[in-house]
Amino acid sequence: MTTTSALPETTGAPTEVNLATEGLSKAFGGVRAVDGATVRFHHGKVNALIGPNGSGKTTFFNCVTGMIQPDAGSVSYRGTDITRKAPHRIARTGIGRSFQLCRIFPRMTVLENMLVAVRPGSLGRQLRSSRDRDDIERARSLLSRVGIDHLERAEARDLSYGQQKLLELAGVLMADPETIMLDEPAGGVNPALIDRIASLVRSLNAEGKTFIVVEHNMDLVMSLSDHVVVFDRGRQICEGPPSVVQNDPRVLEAYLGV
Amino acid sequence: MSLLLQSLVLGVLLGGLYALLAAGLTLYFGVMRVVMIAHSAFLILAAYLAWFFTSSTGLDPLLSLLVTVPLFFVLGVAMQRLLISRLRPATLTMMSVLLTFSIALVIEGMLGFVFSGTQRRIRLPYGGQSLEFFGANVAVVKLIAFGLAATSLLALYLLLKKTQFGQALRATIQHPEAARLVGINTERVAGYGFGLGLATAAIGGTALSLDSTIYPSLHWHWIGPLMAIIVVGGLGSIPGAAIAALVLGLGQSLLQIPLGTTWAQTFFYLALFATLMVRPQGFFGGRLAQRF
Amino acid sequence: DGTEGSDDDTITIGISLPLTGDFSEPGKGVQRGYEAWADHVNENGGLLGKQVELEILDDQSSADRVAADYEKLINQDGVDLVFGPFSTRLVVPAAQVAQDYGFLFVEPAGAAEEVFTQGFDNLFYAAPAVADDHYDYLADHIEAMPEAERPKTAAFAAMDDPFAMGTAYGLKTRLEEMGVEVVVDEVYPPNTTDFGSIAAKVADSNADMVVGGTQYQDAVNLIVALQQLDYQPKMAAFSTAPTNPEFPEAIGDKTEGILSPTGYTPAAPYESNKEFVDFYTEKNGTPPAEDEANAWTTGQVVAAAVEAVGCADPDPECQQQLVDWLRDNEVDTVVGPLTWDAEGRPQGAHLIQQYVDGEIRIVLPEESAEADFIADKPAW
Amino acid sequence: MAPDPFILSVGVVIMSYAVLATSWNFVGGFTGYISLGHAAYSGLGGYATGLLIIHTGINPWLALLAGGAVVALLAVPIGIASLRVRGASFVIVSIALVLILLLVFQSWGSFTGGSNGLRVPRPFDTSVLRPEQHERFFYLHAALLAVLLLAWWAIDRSRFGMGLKAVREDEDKAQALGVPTFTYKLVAFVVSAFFTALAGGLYALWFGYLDPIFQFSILVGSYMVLMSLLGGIRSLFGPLLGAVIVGYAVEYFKNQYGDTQFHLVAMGLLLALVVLFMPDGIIPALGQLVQRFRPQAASIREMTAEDLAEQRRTQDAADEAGAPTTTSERTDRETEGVRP
Amino acid sequence: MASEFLLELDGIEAGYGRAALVLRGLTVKVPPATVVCLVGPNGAGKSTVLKVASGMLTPRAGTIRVAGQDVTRNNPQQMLAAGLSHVLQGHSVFKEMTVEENVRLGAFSLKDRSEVNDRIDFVKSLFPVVADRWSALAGALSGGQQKQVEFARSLMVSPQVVLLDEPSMGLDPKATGTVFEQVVRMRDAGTAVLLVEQNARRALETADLGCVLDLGRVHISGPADQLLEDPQLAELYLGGRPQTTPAT
Ligand SMILES: Nc1ncnc2c1ncn2[C@@H]1O[C@H](COP(=O)(O)OP(=O)(O)OP(=O)(O)O)[C@@H](O)[C@H]1O
Ligand SMILES: Nc1ncnc2c1ncn2[C@@H]1O[C@H](COP(=O)(O)OP(=O)(O)OP(=O)(O)O)[C@@H](O)[C@H]1O
Ligand SMILES: CC(C)C[C@H](N)C(=O)O
Ligand SMILES: [Mg+2]
Ligand SMILES: [Mg+2]
Repeated sequence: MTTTSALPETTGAPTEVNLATEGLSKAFGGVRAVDGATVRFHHGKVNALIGPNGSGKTTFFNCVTGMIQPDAGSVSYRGTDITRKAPHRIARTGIGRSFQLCRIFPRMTVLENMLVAVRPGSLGRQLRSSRDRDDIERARSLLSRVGIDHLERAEARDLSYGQQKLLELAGVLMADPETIMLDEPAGGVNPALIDRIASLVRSLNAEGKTFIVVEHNMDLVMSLSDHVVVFDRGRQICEGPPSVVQNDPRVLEAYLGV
Repeated sequence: MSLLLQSLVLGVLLGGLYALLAAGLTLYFGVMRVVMIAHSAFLILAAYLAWFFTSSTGLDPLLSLLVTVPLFFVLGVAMQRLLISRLRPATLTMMSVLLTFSIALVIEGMLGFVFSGTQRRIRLPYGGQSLEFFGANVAVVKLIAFGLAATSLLALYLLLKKTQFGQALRATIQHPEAARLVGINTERVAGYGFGLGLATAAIGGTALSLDSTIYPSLHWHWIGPLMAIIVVGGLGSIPGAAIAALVLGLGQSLLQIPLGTTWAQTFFYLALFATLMVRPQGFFGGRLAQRF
Repeated sequence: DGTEGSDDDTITIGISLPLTGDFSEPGKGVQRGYEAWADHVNENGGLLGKQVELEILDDQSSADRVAADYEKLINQDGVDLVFGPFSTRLVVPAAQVAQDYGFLFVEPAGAAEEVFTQGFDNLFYAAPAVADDHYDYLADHIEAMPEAERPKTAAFAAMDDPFAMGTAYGLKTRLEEMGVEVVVDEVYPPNTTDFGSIAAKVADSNADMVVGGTQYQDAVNLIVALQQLDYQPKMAAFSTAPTNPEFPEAIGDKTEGILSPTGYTPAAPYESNKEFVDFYTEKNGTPPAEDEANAWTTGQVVAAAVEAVGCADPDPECQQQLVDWLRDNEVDTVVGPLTWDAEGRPQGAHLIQQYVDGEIRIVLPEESAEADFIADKPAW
Repeated sequence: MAPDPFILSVGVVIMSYAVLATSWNFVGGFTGYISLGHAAYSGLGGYATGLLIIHTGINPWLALLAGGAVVALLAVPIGIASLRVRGASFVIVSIALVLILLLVFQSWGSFTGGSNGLRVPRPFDTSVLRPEQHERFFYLHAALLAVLLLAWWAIDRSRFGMGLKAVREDEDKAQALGVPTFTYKLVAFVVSAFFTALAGGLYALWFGYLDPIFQFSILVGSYMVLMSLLGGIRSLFGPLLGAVIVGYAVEYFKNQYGDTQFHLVAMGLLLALVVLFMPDGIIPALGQLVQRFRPQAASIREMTAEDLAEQRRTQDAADEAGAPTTTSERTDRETEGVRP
Repeated sequence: MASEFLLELDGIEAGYGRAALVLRGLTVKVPPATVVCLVGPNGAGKSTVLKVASGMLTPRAGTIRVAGQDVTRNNPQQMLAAGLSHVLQGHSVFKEMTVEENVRLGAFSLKDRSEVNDRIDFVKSLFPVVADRWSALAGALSGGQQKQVEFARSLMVSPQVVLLDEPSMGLDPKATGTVFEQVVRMRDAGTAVLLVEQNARRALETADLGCVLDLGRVHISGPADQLLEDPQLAELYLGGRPQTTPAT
């Protein structure tokens, strides 16, 4: 269980860019939810995106993953432009995401929820049976890592709120994307379990996965991430390693409220 | 040009009736997520009651409203409390289609059973009378129907928008648990909402009976256009339904001049498909409307 | 079980009728006619000395059902003979079943031309004329009018139904030949209930004559819509609706001068008709209307063939003999003597009725007229 | 011959219902898009078959397949337009489609025969008598049904089917997981339309007469939904079971209340009972009944956080030592979590 | 007052449908002017406790008393009348109604207009977003903003007993602060607060008493500060990480 977060805080080596946006904007009526956001996330790192309620983090996620169409600006993923692509295409380029207002398939069992997430692949594979032994094994091990393996036969809608969040997280991991975007993974999750999730994130990160995490739990953000981007009113106001960001006056004023 | 003017007048009058009927339909949906296939069956039921009232007492059919409106309100409350409320919230929209479809069948069957399949029409002394209006003839019965529709539509709108009952009704559908927790008697409110919808059917049916023959299976011919109207107007939006009804009623009436009756009827459905391509949530639909 | 119909002392006749659904009203009329006929036959010694028994099923006005019904009547109930259902739309699928099992198929209500173009060789329409010819006497009469008095323009509105359109277009062809200008020609779907716009077109054309190819409810609605627009034609003709006893009640006192073709009148001078009217009136309290008469006629036609050939059983040979006999012979019925062409079209003509002094009376042809033709219709 | 031709013909009708309901279930059951207007496709299939035979004179069986293909092609743009909306809007659109087709087929008399109806020539020559024809069509329908059931089963267990079910549950989420939801829906929709059209065409060949009023009727479409729901839209044999029950009920109610509209009331009550008391259908309801007698699994964990932590510590230790994460004790419950 | 507790749950057994029990003989008592905090693993049954207490779920056994009165079989509306309010977990704003309508509905059971208006001013001052987005549709707000509106809605009445199910979830640090301040204010006003939180340390810091729930039973209970210090509890339920409060 090694961790790579011991990155020097002022690294000179240029890191590879994973996800980048240029002037990304989205307005709802008069509300400029995302307002010219130009952001870079580092490849192979745990990136955090923080900001006050309503600062546009979720909308940013939605624009990046194609769930809503941005009004202006562009999104590129590892050098290729993915602006305005359909959500499933973006998902297939290797970006997986979770939702803040937890979304699961309510009338499927927990295990089925996991199996849906397996990437279908070629046409031939799509027509093959969905009950692949290896997939089921992997699903079980992920469920056990988030602590809900005992519920695999329960219908997802019968889970408690926190259990549903955990199921969603496990589902995203099941799809095995290269880049994993999590919208408040720790919200409603028991602190003891948060620790375990953090170590799960670290070990996946060590295997080469990139994370972009929106979170209000500052302890988690600070201990987990390599790089933090701070949003306010739809645009980046500051970025850098946690220790730097934490003490930036703009962040203190806009977010931490001191 | 008198034909054009005449068609315009007819279109507005027809649109008014459509508007009232569609408003009821959109009400169930907007506040209860119920697709009420049986709305037009109740409409015909009300028309039958008006006819029965007039043919057995000889009084004006409008007087039957005194009976049918409260009756339908109570029926609506009962229907919501005894039937609709038993459906699971998760599948409410879908299952309500089937449940209300079955209610429509029962009503149609009972009407046929009791009144037979014969076409009925109320004979009114003023049935063929008309007023002259800039060279166009406005039938008295159509004018009454229009007035009835417009008044009840306005009343309905004010009730839902301006009263606490209206708010409670909307809260109930959007999050029943939370509504209960703020102290709303959700069961009663949902029941009243349904009763209100049916009461509009009573008024609409009576208005309809003034100027049309009725028969048990007539309701099928109303469902299509009404459904099209509420989708074009935006599911759940009463002003949307009213405006769409007027526009489509007018459009149908005007298109009949060059196209003939049959093709003019397709106007409703073409408008429906066009709406889907341009604005799937309908022209006045709420932000979240297309989700349902 | 299925053979109870072949008892030696009864002849079972299978019939499917639209007792519910769109055609239920006329369907019930036909039922009354059939039942009256059967009672009459049984009271008068039966057919071939056997009692007649009717087996009537309800086809719910659906083509699928009507075929299933005849399938059941012929195979499961083992009927000896079949009679036809009501309405062109149901006659065609029903006739197919009868044809496949080799049954004679005499029907009371498949008047449209297309019934006779399907290649059925067992079918006979038991009424004086097919739809296209219903207005023949009216056309003759207009033709005979001095040029100046003839209507100059005519407006047509017909329901999209083979029968209704058949009647209206039969007349339209004739009028056009005479040089009458057709200014409106509207076809509306059977489910139309709002006639405002159609009426607006007709009224706007201000045609001298309006012709409705109608069934029932559409005619009532159309007429009221025309009245609302204060359109006053000189001649107004509608098929079937005005002959319906409910019609004057629905329209009120505005019926005067309305024309309609009919295949039957209780006052018709034919030999068997008086017996029919008396028997029927006694049984039902009201004199028979057209639907009842057509049903009775169907009975008479089949009975004539059965008595002449001397057999009535489902055996294809017997049925074929019945068919052959009808091809070559004339049958006297309550609507007059009937003969058929090879496709089963009757060779007679419909009468023209008109509301005169609030009563529907025969006005054409002159030899059968009960009242004088009103050429200039009073305002409605 | 054993069964009398009438029984056989009822059998053909029930089979035809079963084929229609099962076809419907390709979109209704998997994706949860309830179409009350599937009569549009059976009607189109019937007309396409009939018109192809009449106008091109090709072999009736070829016409049937070609008709199905034509309808499938038509279903592509229709699907693209109507699958844009969900839930109630979709239901309404599907109803509108039937009504619009009814108007078109009625009015376009020169091509479709209009309200005069259309007679479809017999596929077998006249030496095949009606009873024998019934028998042949019974087996033809049964064969088509078998194909359908096989296809449904294959999709049900495939990843494609899993994707469709995900669409039914939460379309946006499915998309975020990489399921090309629109394509999946469209494929299911077109497959369903194709099979429905084949069913319609086969029926047209058997029945021999098409009338727009009955072909494009909401009632027919609704029966498909009723039958599927009654049996259970999530079960392979649900629609078939539903079709047998409804087919029988139609005959029965008609026999009982034939000459009044009461059969409609009976049908309505039957439907209402199903919706109220067996919203998932008969097959799942029976399944639940069986479940009732089995011990219930607890929904909450039977281990305290303490025990869990203990277990975890040992497991982590094992992991560290390089042991595989899977324990052998697990392999015996292979697919328990997946519903059949 | 007949009892020293405002809310008493005694020997509660409850579960969903026919499934096995979720709560297995649970007892929780909340005195006036006290915040009792429930913590526990996901799925332990915390929300279920609140649902039982507010009448949304009828217990299979046990009694519920509010201010000494037996209210075991009351429905939510009657519970509200008895002086108990419940803020749900997750998101329960009325999405297609405006923020204003949402907040006003919070006072649905109040008749006094001027009191309603006073309270509106109060919640507007607490949560800027409520004032800023007063006539926006609630469903159009961000997740955290919705939670703020919801909490504001619950502040429109001041009942004797308040049940809060993870009120701070999804809130930014500022808003979290406001929420906990309000909890304290309620307590100071004499209200009994039953608080469920996964932000366990912060919640226990605010609370007077704590209960750790596991397997549908109260595992440990006691004064909140004592629970905070228990190292084993820290590892199992509160998260092992040392607290790093952001620099001020
Ligand atoms: N569908 C929508 N319609 C209208 N406004 C919207 C919509 N979605 C978001 N907004 C507005 O856009 C802004 C940004 O919202 P967003 O959900 O992105 O915030 P967030 O940073 O994720 O906040 P939180 O921390 O509360 O989750 C908010 O002011 C919100 O009200
Ligand atoms: N509607 C339901 N039907 C069946 N089981 C349910 C239902 N709701 C909850 N459960 C089960 O009951 C148990 C307790 O649920 P509850 O929501 O009370 O947990 P919780 O302690 O609030 O958890 P969380 O911290 O995740 O919110 C869980 O194991 C859950 O799976
Ligand atoms: C004259 C009528 C009895 C004919 C019938 N209406 C038909 O459709 O053919
Ligand atoms: Mg957010
Ligand atoms: Mg909870």
